[in-house]
Parts: sequence; C-alpha cells; structure tokens
Amino acid sequence: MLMDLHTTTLEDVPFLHVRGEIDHGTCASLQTVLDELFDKGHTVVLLDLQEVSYIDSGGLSVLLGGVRGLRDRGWLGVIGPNANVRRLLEIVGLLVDRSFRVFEDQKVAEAALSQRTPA
Amino acid sequence: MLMDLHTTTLEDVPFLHVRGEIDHGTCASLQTVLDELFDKGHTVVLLDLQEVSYIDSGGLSVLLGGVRGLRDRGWLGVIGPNANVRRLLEIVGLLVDRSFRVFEDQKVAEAALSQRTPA
Amino acid sequence: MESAGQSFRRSIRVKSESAQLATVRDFVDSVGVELSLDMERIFDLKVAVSEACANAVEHAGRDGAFLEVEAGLEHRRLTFTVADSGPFRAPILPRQPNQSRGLGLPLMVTLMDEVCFFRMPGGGTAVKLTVLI
Amino acid sequence: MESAGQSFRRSIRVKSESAQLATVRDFVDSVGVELSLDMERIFDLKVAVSEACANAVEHAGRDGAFLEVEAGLEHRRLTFTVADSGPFRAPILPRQPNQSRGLGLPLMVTLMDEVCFFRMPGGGTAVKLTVLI
Ligand SMILES: Nc1ncnc2c1ncn2[C@@H]1O[C@H](COP(=O)(O)OP(=O)(O)O)[C@@H](O)[C@H]1O
Ligand SMILES: Nc1ncnc2c1ncn2[C@@H]1O[C@H](COP(=O)(O)OP(=O)(O)O)[C@@H](O)[C@H]1O
Repeated sequence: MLMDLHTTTLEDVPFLHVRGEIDHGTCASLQTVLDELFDKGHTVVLLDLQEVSYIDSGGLSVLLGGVRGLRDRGWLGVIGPNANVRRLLEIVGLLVDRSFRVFEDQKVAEAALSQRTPA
Repeated sequence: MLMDLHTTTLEDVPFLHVRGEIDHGTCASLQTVLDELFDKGHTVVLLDLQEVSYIDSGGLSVLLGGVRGLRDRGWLGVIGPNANVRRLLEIVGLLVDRSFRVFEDQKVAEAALSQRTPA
Repeated sequence: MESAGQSFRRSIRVKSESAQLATVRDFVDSVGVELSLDMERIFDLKVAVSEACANAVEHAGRDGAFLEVEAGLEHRRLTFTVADSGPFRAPILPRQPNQSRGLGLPLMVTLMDEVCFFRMPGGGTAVKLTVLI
Repeated sequence: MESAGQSFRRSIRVKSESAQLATVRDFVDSVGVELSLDMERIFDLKVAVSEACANAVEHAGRDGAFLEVEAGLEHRRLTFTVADSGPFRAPILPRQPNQSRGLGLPLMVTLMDEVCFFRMPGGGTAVKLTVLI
C-alpha cells in the first residue's frame, strides 16, 4: 500500500489525513502540502496518522522540517501514531520539541484546539 | 603543531597563509576570516596550503562552504596542497568545482590573477 | 559445505528507485515472519533496511541500476546486506531548505545492533545491518 | 590466551574535546610507524580516526567525558575502535549556514576498508575502522 493524502479542516485548522506508508518515495506530496499551508500563514496544522503503518527518515524529515519552520510561532500536531511510528518520532527528537504535539485521538486534538482560542 | 593563520594580499586579492593542521578544533578561525572577506564583497580569495600537513572534514567543510558562497561569482584558489591533502580535496568533490582552483605554487597563482584583470 | 543447517539465505534484487522501497520492506517482512520475529523487531528491520536502500538509491540510483538485498542468519546473528554499484559519496549541498537530512544513519544505528559499511572491490558500497535474535 | 603472538593492542584515552584530536592523531601515527605502514596509509588512518573522534566529541562530549581509542591487529586486519559514552543521535538542525556537513562518514568509508557502528551495552557508541594491511 502506498500513501494517500487528503485535506480537511478542523475548527479553521488544516487537517491532513494520511493513509499508508510515508517513505522516501511518497513523502514529497506531504512536503508540498505542508509547505503550501505554511506559505499561506497557517501556524497550526493537524496530521491524522491513525492509518499510517510506516514512516522512515524521508517522512520524519518532512515533519522535522515543518516543526522547525514553525518554531515558537505555532505547532504541528499528530493524531494517533501507532507504537512503532511513535518510537521513531521519539528517536529523532520530535517528542520533546515544543512545536510538536501528539494526541491520542481526534477528541483530544479538538480539545486542544478549543483551548487555544477561548471563545 | 596547531594551526596558525595570517593574511596578506596579492594583487588586491586577500591571501591567507595557513600553517599546521586544519581540523575540527582549529577550523573556526579560518571560517571567521573567510566569512569576513566574503561579507566585504571579495569574490576571489587565495589560500596558501604549502605548510598545511593535515586537513579533515572540519577544514574541508569550511572550504566547501566558501566555494558554495562564491558560486559563479568568483573563486577560491589554494596553493601547493600536499598529495594527501589534495586527495581529500578530490574525494569531497572540490577539484571538479568551477569555483575552486588549485595552483602548484605562488607563481602560477599570480599568473592566474594577472590574466583575470588584463591591465 | 554449510555449517549443519545453521545457515539461512534469502535475497531480492530490485531496480534502484525509491518506488521499490515498499517491495524491499515486503521482503524484510517475509523474512521476519519466516523466522518468527516479533512485530516490533520486524518493523525496526524494515526501517533500517529501507533507509540503507534509500541511501543507495540516492547515491547510486542511475539508469536502470539494481539493488541487491540479502538476508542471512548464522549463530543467531540476522544480517541484511544492501549492495549498490556506486561509490560512497559526500552529500551534494545545497539541499532543499527546510529539510532535515542525516537522519538515516542515526536511525539505523539506533535500531540495529551493528551497522557496517564496506567498499566493494567493483566500486560499489555495501551496508550490512545486524541484529542479534 | 592470545593467539600465538598474532595480536597487537595499543590504546589511548583522552578528554572528549576537539583540542584532543591532534593527540589522537599522534597516537595513530605512532601505531602506523610501529607497524611500518607507508605514509599515505598512515595519513588515511589519521583522517578516519580523527573524524570518528570528532563525531564522538560532538555527540558525546560533555562535562569531562572521555574517549577511548584502541588499535588492534589480527590476521592483517588493523582496526581502530573509537568508543564514546553517548547515544547515537540525529543531528540537531539548524546548523551554521554556509557549512557543509555530513562529510565525516563518506570520508571514513572512502579511506577505510570497513566502517562499523555498534551500540554499546552501557549506552555509548563505538565506531570500528578497519584496513587490510
Ligand atoms: N549506499 C551509499 N552509497 C553512497 N553514499 C552513501 C550510502 N549510504 C550513505 N551514504 C552517505 O552517507 C551519508 C549519511 O547518510 P544519512 O545519515 O542517511 O543522511 P542523509 O539523510 O543525508 O542521506 C549520506 O549523506 C551519504 O553521503
Ligand atoms: N559517535 C557518534 N555518536 C553519536 N552520533 C554519531 C556518532 N558518529 C556519527 N554520528 C551521527 O552520524 C551522523 C553522520 O556523521 P558525519 O557524516 O560525520 O556528518 P556530520 O558532519 O553531520 O557530523 C552525524 O550527524 C551524527 O548524527
């Protein structure tokens, strides 16, 4: 299975749904979408990883690059990485990055978004 | 023996004389001097390597960085690298870079400089 | 003669292009399942082998070149060897801005017990990844 | 018991800081001279060992940490092992602009016959550089 990507929004925040394997061969489209969002000025982006079975340094680089671009101005949040994917996020240092957040599921992510802009 | 660096000019071109070993511990001062020269707008710089017995990736990175900064606007010329140093310049790709030149000795370098600006 | 049934060899040959990385991972998966490794171990092997192949594709992936991946087991040492036909070269900068590079080797070393690079007589590079199982 | 006079061991321990790289190179030089290697071979070993140490200093060089460098010869395989006490980590970007990185590994692989990375039980990393002499 290759990678499949589509974009929705959650409370005005871009919400990317990725399915499949994010590797050196497939990560370019994720990079493109993230770059576009950052260029448009978005500083919070959500990425649903629940259906992502595999990620390698190609995909991890895209996430790290995004997080570095955002530094201190916002954050990149991922939802539901499996245990293996999460282990790699930890190895490359993402889990301790202040501009990176991990949410167990979409509910928790939504709660974080609503705290962000108290009505 | 550590590294020793002093700067003169040769026909209006900055001419750096390096002696000793350019390694991760000593390359920072070379980097600083090159950066200053490029900031001042110099696009041709000469480096005397005749008394350099050793270079490693710290020093090679500084040369590569300089060459990349100059790309297509000028060149970095080195004089008299010994056979071992020359082999490393080749491995990292400097010998085929259009912004990098190697001169056997100072005479040849001077000839290149005078061709550069025909009086 | 092989040492009393101890030895195990499986191999695959694919085009040196990143679209083939998934095929290589399927191969690693099948070896892992055949040897009854647990899922986490199999995942780590997939990542490490895939990284080694990605480097080979990047550095030696021209015009219909091939990649060889061989799995071997001897004395509880499981190895995957990735061989390409290019020299080992320094990265050519400048790279895409914003992109982090140099993650491949740290990942391989962290996930494996040993990571070895060999220059091969013919001019290519082999990377050997070892885990003790 | 050691194998009939075949084995040769020399080692050095220095502070994990880049000012000590020259000391390590002097050690490599003395081993090379003791084994009557030619000057080019000795130079290559100095570069490769110094690179491995520079990586160790960068990645595991905190607060009075030490580096161990051990030379060994067995069956015409000369090895230098550089051991540090830090985990193998991904580079922390952004780096200085204008500087090229990632040259260390390609240099080591090009100059040596084998370059191996091991995670050590205690948490450090060892790099083993081998040339056939
Ligand atoms: N099979 C190979 N052939 C040639 N060069 C390689 C190979 N594998 C790795 N390299 C070199 O090793 C360096 C480190 O690799 P890696 O850590 O994956 O970083 P990167 O993300 O920069 O590729 C690469 O930049 C490359 O120069
Ligand atoms: N002894 C070590 N301990 C920890 N990490 C290391 C060690 N040696 C190398 N590394 C890692 O391997 C990567 C590749 O090293 P190298 O090719 O020398 O490139 P660099 O110039 O980026 O240090 C480094 O960025 C670093 O992440």
